[in-house]
Amino acid sequence: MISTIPHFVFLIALLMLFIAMVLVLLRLYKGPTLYDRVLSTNSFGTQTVLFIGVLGFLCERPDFLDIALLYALINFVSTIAILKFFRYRAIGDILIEREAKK
Amino acid sequence: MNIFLDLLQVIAWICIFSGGILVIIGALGSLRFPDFWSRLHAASVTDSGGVILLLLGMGIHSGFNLITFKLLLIGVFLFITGPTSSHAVANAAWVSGIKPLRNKHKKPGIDK
Amino acid sequence: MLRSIFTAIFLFALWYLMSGIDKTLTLVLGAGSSVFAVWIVRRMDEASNFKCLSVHLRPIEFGKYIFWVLAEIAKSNWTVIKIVLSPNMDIKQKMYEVPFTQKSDLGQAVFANTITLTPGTITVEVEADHFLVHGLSYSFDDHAALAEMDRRVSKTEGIVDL
Amino acid sequence: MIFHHLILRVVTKLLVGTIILFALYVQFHGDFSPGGGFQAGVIMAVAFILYGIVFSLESVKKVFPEWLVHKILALGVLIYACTGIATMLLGYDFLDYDAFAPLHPTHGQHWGLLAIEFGVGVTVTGVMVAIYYAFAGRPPSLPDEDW
Repeated sequence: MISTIPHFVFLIALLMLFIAMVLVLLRLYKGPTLYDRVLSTNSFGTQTVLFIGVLGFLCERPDFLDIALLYALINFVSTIAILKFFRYRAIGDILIEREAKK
Repeated sequence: MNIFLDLLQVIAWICIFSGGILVIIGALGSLRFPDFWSRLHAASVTDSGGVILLLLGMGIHSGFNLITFKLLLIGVFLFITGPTSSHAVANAAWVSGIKPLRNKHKKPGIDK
Repeated sequence: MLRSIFTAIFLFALWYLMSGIDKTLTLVLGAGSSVFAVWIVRRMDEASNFKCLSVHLRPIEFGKYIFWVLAEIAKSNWTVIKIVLSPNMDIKQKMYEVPFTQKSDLGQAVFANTITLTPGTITVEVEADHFLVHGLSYSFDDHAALAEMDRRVSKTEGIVDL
Repeated sequence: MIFHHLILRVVTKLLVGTIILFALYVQFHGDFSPGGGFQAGVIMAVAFILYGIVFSLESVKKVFPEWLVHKILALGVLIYACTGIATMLLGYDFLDYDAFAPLHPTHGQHWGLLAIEFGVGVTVTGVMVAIYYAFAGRPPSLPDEDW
């Protein structure tokens, strides 16, 4: 009896994380500015890390924690890369406008 | 001894449950808040409180072994990178000229 | 040199705790990997114009600081949660400047990241002698709380110099 | 100009060594836990890409020069092929790892897999860093200090 409770608790935690991910995706869809979208992508990544960890405990395969660590790493680097890329693009647009004026 | 271990398990379940609730509250806040700058704070609830409670719960549940160390490593990693990436988002938004709302009854939007 | 040796030992300990396998081959590979990582990091230090990160931290003070930060995080989480769940969200946003007294780059980064980690305040910009901080529910006490945090971070900076 | 991106630079300096170690950990534990050459190569490349994004492209090119990237890219395939040819020279089929330890086939499999995974990891690192250089090497419209 008592051994089925952890299963249940992890299942509930997965469900909660899933609801939170859906809410954040709604913000990603609605977000008026680019930075709202980057922010919600970032917190979606954090929730995915937690999701993978809980899933590993639910399946009794703690090896999943390596994948969670990898995902956290890629999430951080991709956020920085997206921000830098969009900074460049904005400047590129201004350059294109200048060339159009010529 | 056995009762003590059972008590630890119950604490672990409470931690995981409340961590899940904190993550939902963070996501709800990022959906409800009126403008970008306040949404940043809602996302940081997930980054700090939710991460601590969920990882603590999983760590207590697994007992003390190498898995606990890996969870600690994930926690430290998220604690270093989470604030850094939200600082990067805030800094990029500030440089590109998104200003906070002065009046809370104003419609949300971008002040250019 | 001492710094490289300490970094290599730290990385090897990390390797051992992550793998937990006692076979000779794995341990040799781990030692080789940590030496390789230290070599790459040294090359990176030499290649950039931002030189070596100087580490001035007192380990015991830093441990105490972490526990204090955890308590702060709990308190400020509660504040933000109340704002999220209240029907009319009582937001008083304000940008304000917070001076810092840390001398090393690492200390300043620790202070800035701690400000961001506690929900309710976010470091937006780093200037020459102050941070620009955005607060969610601003009150006049925030200045005192952040000055307290600044004092505690400065206390963790110390003599250990690698 | 250090203070504008102070936090990013300090955090990158702190993390890069750990990321490289994590890449090598995933590389050499391919047979105990999920992972292997492909993931390890990507993580290793991520360390260089993070350094290149936060600092400048010139400094990452000083650490990992462009000619070395192309050499390393071919070296991985060479390691892979040489493992296969070595098994053939020992009188077995192509990539039949039993050749390395005929008395202990399990050990032979272990050594062979380690060599193959190493080749794959080296090639993937080279390809990822080469793609990053090709994308980032376009003429910049803004000096690197201003973003």
